Amino acid sequence: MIDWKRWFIKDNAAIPLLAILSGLLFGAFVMLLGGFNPIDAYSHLFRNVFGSPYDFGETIRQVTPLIFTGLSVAFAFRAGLFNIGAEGQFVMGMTGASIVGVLLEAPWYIHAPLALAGGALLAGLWGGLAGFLKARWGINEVITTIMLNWMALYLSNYIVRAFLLEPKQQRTYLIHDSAKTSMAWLSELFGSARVHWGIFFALLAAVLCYAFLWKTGQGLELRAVGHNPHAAQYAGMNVKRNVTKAMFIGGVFAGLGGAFEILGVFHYQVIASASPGLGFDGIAVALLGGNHPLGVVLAALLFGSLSYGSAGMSFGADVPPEIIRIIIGSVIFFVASPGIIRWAMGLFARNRKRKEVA
Amino acid sequence: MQQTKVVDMRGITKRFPGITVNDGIDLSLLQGEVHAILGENGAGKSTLMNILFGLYQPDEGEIRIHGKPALIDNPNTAIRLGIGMVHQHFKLVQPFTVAENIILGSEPRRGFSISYREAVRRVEDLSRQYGLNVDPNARIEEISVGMQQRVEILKTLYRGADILVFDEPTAVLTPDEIEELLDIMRSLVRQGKSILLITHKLKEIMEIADRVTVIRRGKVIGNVAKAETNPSQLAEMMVGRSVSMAIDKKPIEPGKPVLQVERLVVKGREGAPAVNGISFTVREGEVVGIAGVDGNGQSELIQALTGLRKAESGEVRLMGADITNAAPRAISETGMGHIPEDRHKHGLVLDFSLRENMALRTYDKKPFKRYGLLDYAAIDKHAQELVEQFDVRCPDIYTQARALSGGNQQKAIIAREIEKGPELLIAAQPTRGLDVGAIEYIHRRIVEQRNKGKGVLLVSYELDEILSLSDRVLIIFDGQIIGETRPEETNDRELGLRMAGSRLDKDAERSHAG
Amino acid sequence: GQGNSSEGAASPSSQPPSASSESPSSSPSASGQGLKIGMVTDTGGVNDNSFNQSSWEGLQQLSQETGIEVKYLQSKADSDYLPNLNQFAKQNYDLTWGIGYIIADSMKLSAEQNKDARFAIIDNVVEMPNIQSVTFAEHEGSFLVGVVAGLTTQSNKVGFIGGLEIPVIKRFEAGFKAGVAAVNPNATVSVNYTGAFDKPDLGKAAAATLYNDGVDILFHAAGSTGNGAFNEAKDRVKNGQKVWMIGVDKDQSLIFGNEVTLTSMVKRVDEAVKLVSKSVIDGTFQGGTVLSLGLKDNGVGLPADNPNLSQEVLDKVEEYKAKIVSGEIEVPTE
Amino acid sequence: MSVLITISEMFNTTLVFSTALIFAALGGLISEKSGVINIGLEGLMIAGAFASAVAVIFAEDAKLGGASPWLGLIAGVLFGILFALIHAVSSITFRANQVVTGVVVNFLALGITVYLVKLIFGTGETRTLHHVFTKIHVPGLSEIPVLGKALFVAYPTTYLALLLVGVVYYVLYKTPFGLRLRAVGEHPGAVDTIGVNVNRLRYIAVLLSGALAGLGGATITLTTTSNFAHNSISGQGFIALAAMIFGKWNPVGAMCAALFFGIAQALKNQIQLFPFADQIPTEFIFMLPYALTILVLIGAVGRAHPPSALGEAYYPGKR
Ligand SMILES: Nc1ncnc2c1ncn2[C@@H]1O[C@H](COP(=O)(O)OP(=O)(O)OP(=O)(O)O)[C@@H](O)[C@H]1O
Ligand SMILES: Nc1ncnc2c1ncn2[C@@H]1O[C@H](COP(=O)(O)OP(=O)(O)OP(=O)(O)O)[C@@H](O)[C@H]1O
Ligand SMILES: [Mg+2]
Ligand SMILES: [Mg+2]
Repeated sequence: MIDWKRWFIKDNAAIPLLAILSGLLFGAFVMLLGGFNPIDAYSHLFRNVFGSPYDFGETIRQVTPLIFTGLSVAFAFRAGLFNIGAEGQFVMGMTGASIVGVLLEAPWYIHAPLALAGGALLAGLWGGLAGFLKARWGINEVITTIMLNWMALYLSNYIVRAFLLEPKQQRTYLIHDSAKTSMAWLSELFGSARVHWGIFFALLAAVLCYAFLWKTGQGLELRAVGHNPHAAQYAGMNVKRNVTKAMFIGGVFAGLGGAFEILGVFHYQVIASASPGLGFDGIAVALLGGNHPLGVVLAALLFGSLSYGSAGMSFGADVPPEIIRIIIGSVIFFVASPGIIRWAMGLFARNRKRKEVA
Repeated sequence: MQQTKVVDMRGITKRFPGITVNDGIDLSLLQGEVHAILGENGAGKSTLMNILFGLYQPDEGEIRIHGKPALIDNPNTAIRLGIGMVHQHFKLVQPFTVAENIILGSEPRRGFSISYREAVRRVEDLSRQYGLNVDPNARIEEISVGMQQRVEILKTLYRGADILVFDEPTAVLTPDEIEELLDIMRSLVRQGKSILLITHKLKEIMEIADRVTVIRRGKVIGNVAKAETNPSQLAEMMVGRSVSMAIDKKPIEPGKPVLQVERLVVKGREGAPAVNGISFTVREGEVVGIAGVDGNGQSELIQALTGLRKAESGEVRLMGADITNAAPRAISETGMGHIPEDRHKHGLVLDFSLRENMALRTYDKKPFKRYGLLDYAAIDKHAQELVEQFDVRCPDIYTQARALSGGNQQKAIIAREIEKGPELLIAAQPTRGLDVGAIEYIHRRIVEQRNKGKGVLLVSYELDEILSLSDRVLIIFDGQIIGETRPEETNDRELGLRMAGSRLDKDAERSHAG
Repeated sequence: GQGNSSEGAASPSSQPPSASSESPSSSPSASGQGLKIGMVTDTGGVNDNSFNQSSWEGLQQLSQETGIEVKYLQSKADSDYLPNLNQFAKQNYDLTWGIGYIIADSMKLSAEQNKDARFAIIDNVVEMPNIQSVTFAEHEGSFLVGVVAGLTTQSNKVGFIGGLEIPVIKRFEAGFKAGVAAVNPNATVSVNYTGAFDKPDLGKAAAATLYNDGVDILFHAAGSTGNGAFNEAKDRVKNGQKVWMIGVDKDQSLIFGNEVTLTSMVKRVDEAVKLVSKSVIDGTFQGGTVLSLGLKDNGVGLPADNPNLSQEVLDKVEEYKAKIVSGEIEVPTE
Repeated sequence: MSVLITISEMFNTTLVFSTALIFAALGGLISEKSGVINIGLEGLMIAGAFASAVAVIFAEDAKLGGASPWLGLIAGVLFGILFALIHAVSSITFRANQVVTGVVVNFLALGITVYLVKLIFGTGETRTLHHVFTKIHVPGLSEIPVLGKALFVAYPTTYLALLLVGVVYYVLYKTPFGLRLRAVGEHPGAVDTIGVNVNRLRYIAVLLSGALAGLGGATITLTTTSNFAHNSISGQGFIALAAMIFGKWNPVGAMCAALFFGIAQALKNQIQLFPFADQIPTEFIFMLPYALTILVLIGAVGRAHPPSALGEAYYPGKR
């Protein structure tokens, strides 16, 4: 027989599951305080994610950019850099894809990859700029990425407005069909949900990210720089180049996320008064996923499902969607503080023992 | 003479997950004595002292202070009981001044504010009373390691400690500083303090201790009075076998030059030249030792040679190739190995596994990299071989470097640097903080390199080490080589004088500045 | 000395806490019974003090009057529009509103995927047989508040604060400028864009800059960024400086008080929503058409109550209104 | 002369804009000086903004009149502390990663406050407050030409913020508490081994940080938005974080950095008034404050040194 109690207390693999459970319980508690029925709410949430092929497809659509931005943040983290700038890089990725998608005409097998590359490149440069500023002048990347987020928003708005705007609209022309990365057959399968090639690329990106970091020499360099730049320099690694490179690649990940949003989901870009927020969510995803590519994918799944499902919860059970932020926040809280769960489990175990004795 | 036990630890047992670090240890400290504790790296000495100081709680056992049972559950209690500890790794706040570090926690006040004037006055008083001679207004990051240690001592005295614990105080000191420290200890004992001293250096024990307790693998092996023992007996008790410090150094005729340094100038941290026109040569089959007091340009010299710091002018040639201001990797590939002074900062990525650390310099070379990917099979094989060959004690090669003891960390670095077959090996403080067993081993490895016809450049503050390993000794002072000698033509006293003759001026300068 | 007259009106706490709302109190006319109308907000949400809020208020009123069931879904991101619209369409709602120009493309897709469903959109035109589009001639209303500003300014300097420089906001600006110029050629209009619709701190800083520059009347089209501008105006008024704000979308004097709110450029989104929604009840829904509401339909204009405007000014406003309605004056849009 | 007046008025706008940033940056500073990263400033500000709005509404309903904004300020402080407690418990007691728990604070603060607003008021945002702070003209001083307009016409909170810069400076650099706090951020082991409780100091620092950031949030409610909505705080917390780093972890530096952001914003508005502004796309003008910041950082000499132990949980006995 499996010793469940030991498994729960000892095994670290159980901690994330318990954390999710605790987060959901806390969410239920908050709902009860507000006079809502948590069971009703959660069943609506669940149904909104898995209830129909369409919803499931849209959940995937929601998850996709989160994987990209999560990877972006996690990758930089591995090199010892805190990339708050995935948001801006994501926006630049959108813009790059829009530029290529709208202005260029080419057969699809050239156009779509080129548009993706355009987004990835622009975003990579945007991220790399923060890396360069750090490498060259030692400017803290937290400041520069915060600043670059705003600049990305405005620069994109300018590009959209000045070069790509459809008259009388507040968005670009639609991108050419040849640049789209939507997948008709898959979309069909999911009741016209906007699933697109992005999800496969996101999973591929996670695999590549893993392989790069742990299976290549450059990845070893990056991690060494992240853990101990002095030792890395001593061992002959170029710390400055690695810092720039890490931010560039981080930017590429975020940028791909942004590019796929344009090429796969919207097919146009709007003049936006605020950036979409997926980059900031990427920070939470990365942290929730322990800055590991596999963790990022799982965290993005959780995060994306919860936030997509929240609409069903509002619709069906009238629970304000803010509850989802509370749930996600508390899940991260519990994941980050396994001590709390162990402590609670300890209390639980002790109580049990006492009862057994009595 | 009737002496009372000021500290009496009985049956102290401390377990960490998986190991028993202290196993029923008995230890007593008499009023007014210096009691040395000796043991291999990882024997459990620091742990025992941390228990006495309230940082850890023992699982079993009892502590009596001045005869009264004491429950020491945090450092505060220890301090109240009059225990002061100078830790193995200093507990000093680098950007703070000496006075600030000393008064921290019990600050003299005026109203809501700290009275710095009062603080400085008290520090000066104490410093004078014990002959410590520190400048209260200097910043920790600007003063020498020896001075920092005095600050640690002052911290305990300021809190009124009469039981002082020194955990490996001399590992980081220069010979002069060690002498001064021993003087300070004597003065402390004269003024009624009792001292527990952890050290790996048998010479110091013979010089100052009254009694010695030897610990091996968490157990007390023996307790002897200094008068009734000798260094080789102590070493044998500690390691469990006889240790020979004699080195097998066949005379070799030095060959072609390996390293040539010409009029090298390197700037130091403050921008003034720390290395000021140094020239020397290291040949095949010789160990060149650089002797000097800490802070005379040794670190900057090595950093410039290894590509970690920019040379302002001059030239460095390795195997005839100009490597002045070349990148560390290029230098390494030209044929240089480097055992760095600070193993935690430069030598290892502590969060990496041992196998990755073993490949830290060569991961992008042939057997480890295939089709652009790391070949972990090859990396593992390599690491495994090194671990066996160099006797690095670790659970396995997947263990984090952080989890190794200092001695084994050092062995791992040496293994990595020697294995790549460098024409020149630069060894900076290669045995700092290690036990005699480990030192013996590392010394053998270094001499082995020389015997194989390679060049070795050795930098050490440990004169014994310099004298026993080197074929030639260069004396460095104020960024310049001020003399050269041979071990057989000198002794540590003379060498010490030649390096330190100028040290007096330096100190005078400092006190003027202060 | 804060006006408490606005207090009751400003706190719409009569709304239920949740998303959906039926009318429990008044006994509705049976005509709307059994019909369901949904509404998808843009990311501003239902409490944006702007068109989302107006629309929802319109729907709620309609629900009380007719007994239809109404519900809204708030969009957290642009990507939510489509699933939210589909949510209503798939639940067989009789009409689904999309509030805001930005929803247009999503609505088009949803309308293609759900050919039987009916949709209506505010502020944009989507040419689909099952979508009714509703637009407003903001420039015409802005012209009128421009007239007010031009006649009221003491310093001959008035200001305009915009959110983003996008066509719809440009319409506000152009209309306002034309209105000012029509009645007061000596007056200058200083324009300041803040770059955001949701940053009151930027609005406040922009207003401060303009007021410092000598502007005494400010018209804003910047969403809740404008709240900061109102705040600055209020503060100055309390400190004895004579400055005004002109509100947007709704009668903002109800929120910020008559001390600072000279008048507002009201956009009757609520009326439009009611109008189109009623057409569903009556069975006269006209998909594929554009309902474009200007001055002549009272779709835009000044609020009914204007305690701060003299009869003279009001007369002038009426005069220009007539000219615009008759086509004698054509208000520029950019 | 008119240029001078413009500058003095610009500076005044700057002061107002920067006040909340100064509060929050000081908050972040105290926390980070003790070695605890505080990326949750944004969330703490949200908590403060929320609490102050709710408190003022209750106070207004209780007819407390002019006292209301002050009560709001206090409520902001308390709520800031409450949310900082989340950060403290998880990152200090349970030694969770400080960046992660900061993100948690940001998540929970926005979620919980908007949720509460919906529960309490039935809508997504509070009504508009009537009793908020108004600028005070310091008698006499505000009459001084140029300077008076720049410095002596401002909200009480602005003066409070400037005062607190001094207070924080004094406490950090002149008092025993400050010495210990800074020591904890540099070397917790050093503090522990002299018998001072590391975790208690860090708790105090993080809670103070919550109080100050809460003040910052309350300031925004009580001087800028006059209500609380989900977007009342939109990025100021992150800008404050940047200001703290920009100011090299020094209270005066943080204040200067906050003022710099304010000036850059004011400049952005001022530029639009010049005739040549028509030639510049507005987006580039919007970018100005952020681009300027980066440029200044490039020009600024000397690296900032964060507290050495920043981000490290403290394990007693660890070396
Ligand atoms: N916190 C801990 N958790 C687990 N094991 C520990 C811990 N601290 C010490 N140890 C173990 O205790 C043993 C003794 O460590 P300690 O630091 O006391 O050695 P030491 O005698 O001081 O060695 P050295 O001479 O190198 O300073 C080590 O082997 C180590 O593995
Ligand atoms: N807090 C701790 N947690 C885990 N292991 C520890 C801890 N403290 C010490 N150890 C382990 O104790 C062992 C010996 O410790 P220690 O660092 O004292 O060796 P050392 O040779 O003295 O090193 P150093 O030269 O750095 O003083 C190592 O395995 C070390 O990792
Ligand atoms: Mg030790
Ligand atoms: Mg040691």
